[in-house]
Amino acid sequence: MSEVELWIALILGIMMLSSAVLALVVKNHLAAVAAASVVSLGLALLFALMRAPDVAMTEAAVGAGLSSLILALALRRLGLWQIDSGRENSNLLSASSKGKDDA
Amino acid sequence: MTLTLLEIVALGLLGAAVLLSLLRLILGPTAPDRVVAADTLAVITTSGLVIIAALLGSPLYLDVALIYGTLAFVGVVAIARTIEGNG
Amino acid sequence: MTTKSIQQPEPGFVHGLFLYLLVFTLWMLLVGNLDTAEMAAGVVVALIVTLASRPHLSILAGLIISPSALLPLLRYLGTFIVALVQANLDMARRVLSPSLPLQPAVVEVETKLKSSLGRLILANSITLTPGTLTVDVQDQVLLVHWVDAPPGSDRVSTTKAITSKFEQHLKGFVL
Amino acid sequence: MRLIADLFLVVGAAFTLFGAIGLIRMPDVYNRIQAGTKAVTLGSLCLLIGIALLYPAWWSKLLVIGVLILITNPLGSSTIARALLKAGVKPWSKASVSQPGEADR
Repeated sequence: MSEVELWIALILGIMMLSSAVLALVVKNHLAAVAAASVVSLGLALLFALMRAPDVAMTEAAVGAGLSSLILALALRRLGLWQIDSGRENSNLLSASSKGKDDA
Repeated sequence: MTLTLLEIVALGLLGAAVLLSLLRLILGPTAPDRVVAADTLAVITTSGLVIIAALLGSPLYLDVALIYGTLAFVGVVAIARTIEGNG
Repeated sequence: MTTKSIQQPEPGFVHGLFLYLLVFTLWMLLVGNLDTAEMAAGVVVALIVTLASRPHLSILAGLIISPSALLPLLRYLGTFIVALVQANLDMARRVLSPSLPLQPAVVEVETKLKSSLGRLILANSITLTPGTLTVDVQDQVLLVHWVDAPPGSDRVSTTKAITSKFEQHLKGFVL
Repeated sequence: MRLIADLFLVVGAAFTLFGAIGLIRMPDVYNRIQAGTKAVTLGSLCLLIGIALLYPAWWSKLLVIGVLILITNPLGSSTIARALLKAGVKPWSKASVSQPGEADR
């Protein structure tokens, strides 16, 4: 691995680790699905960087496409999704959520 | 291939863009913010795969980028349909 | 995109031929060389794909396929690329200025395009041009989120400001 | 030739970075979608042009990828924005009065 590839791998590692932890700790299921898709996105890039195009292609197809598709549609079917998880709104958005109540 | 200075600058800018989008994914106050950040990251990654193909000098990786671009779009539409509810 | 059809035009044979040529071109671009065997496979595959997508052919029905449609298409592409670069410079200026000059609002915009394909292309170009984002399409009315909406604008003025420059070229090659 | 390709690469990466900065700085979801979509689309196209100048033999596949990004990226953003509006997320406005009454129909 050359030096440039090491730097790219470092950024990908940061990306995958932080979004994996985020997918664990976040309360909202929809946000967890988005974070999980980012993990498999970084994994596909990492496989490509390690000179395995076939594995990268499979990871891109299954991890990024199908798993987020299936998870999102399952959340829709089960009715577990919600837009915002209450209190973590910043003050910019609290005005808009107040507007939602009277609508 | 050996990189010129401008190419290293471009890679650095792209890395900074990835890290900033990641910051929005982590901080994003609501779930839609995180979904938008993931969508943006997916498009950046599609062009990142093309850049990796150029770094490694092999056109095999372009197919990965193509498949990734298509399926990321499908995933985003699925998440949008979920947000939309039973409409 | 929701398009509750109002007298949608019917696709003809020429649209099927167009789709066939489109799929064949895509195949050749993906293969990347001009082998005889690959070309023969492409002929068969494009035929199968065209026949399989026959129920969805009506999306292409708005397309005007004639030599006179070529000039508006090129003009539209030129307008589009200029608007795309303008949009990015505008967005970069907005993002980098310390005091975020924003005045967002959702406005309504009217279109005269009848076919769903035309409205799809129009909505896509609106999304990529300075400060606007298509939010919804309801028959002849597009809901547009505008970053810098001038106060007190009504439907006529917003239509003039946002869609007219694209629509005048789009009318040449799509219904 | 290499210099022109490198300039395209730098410009594309810079536009992508502007999009990411916009994603951080904008006040609400709709504005973030706008900044992200526009800047990242043009940035990716510039990067693809730069790569196509570096490796001219790859033009056909790069063209397909470029057209794919150009079509799917605004469509995906519009779809998310439409879903949000239907789900009742109101746009932020400076006067903090939500003037558009056509949101829920």
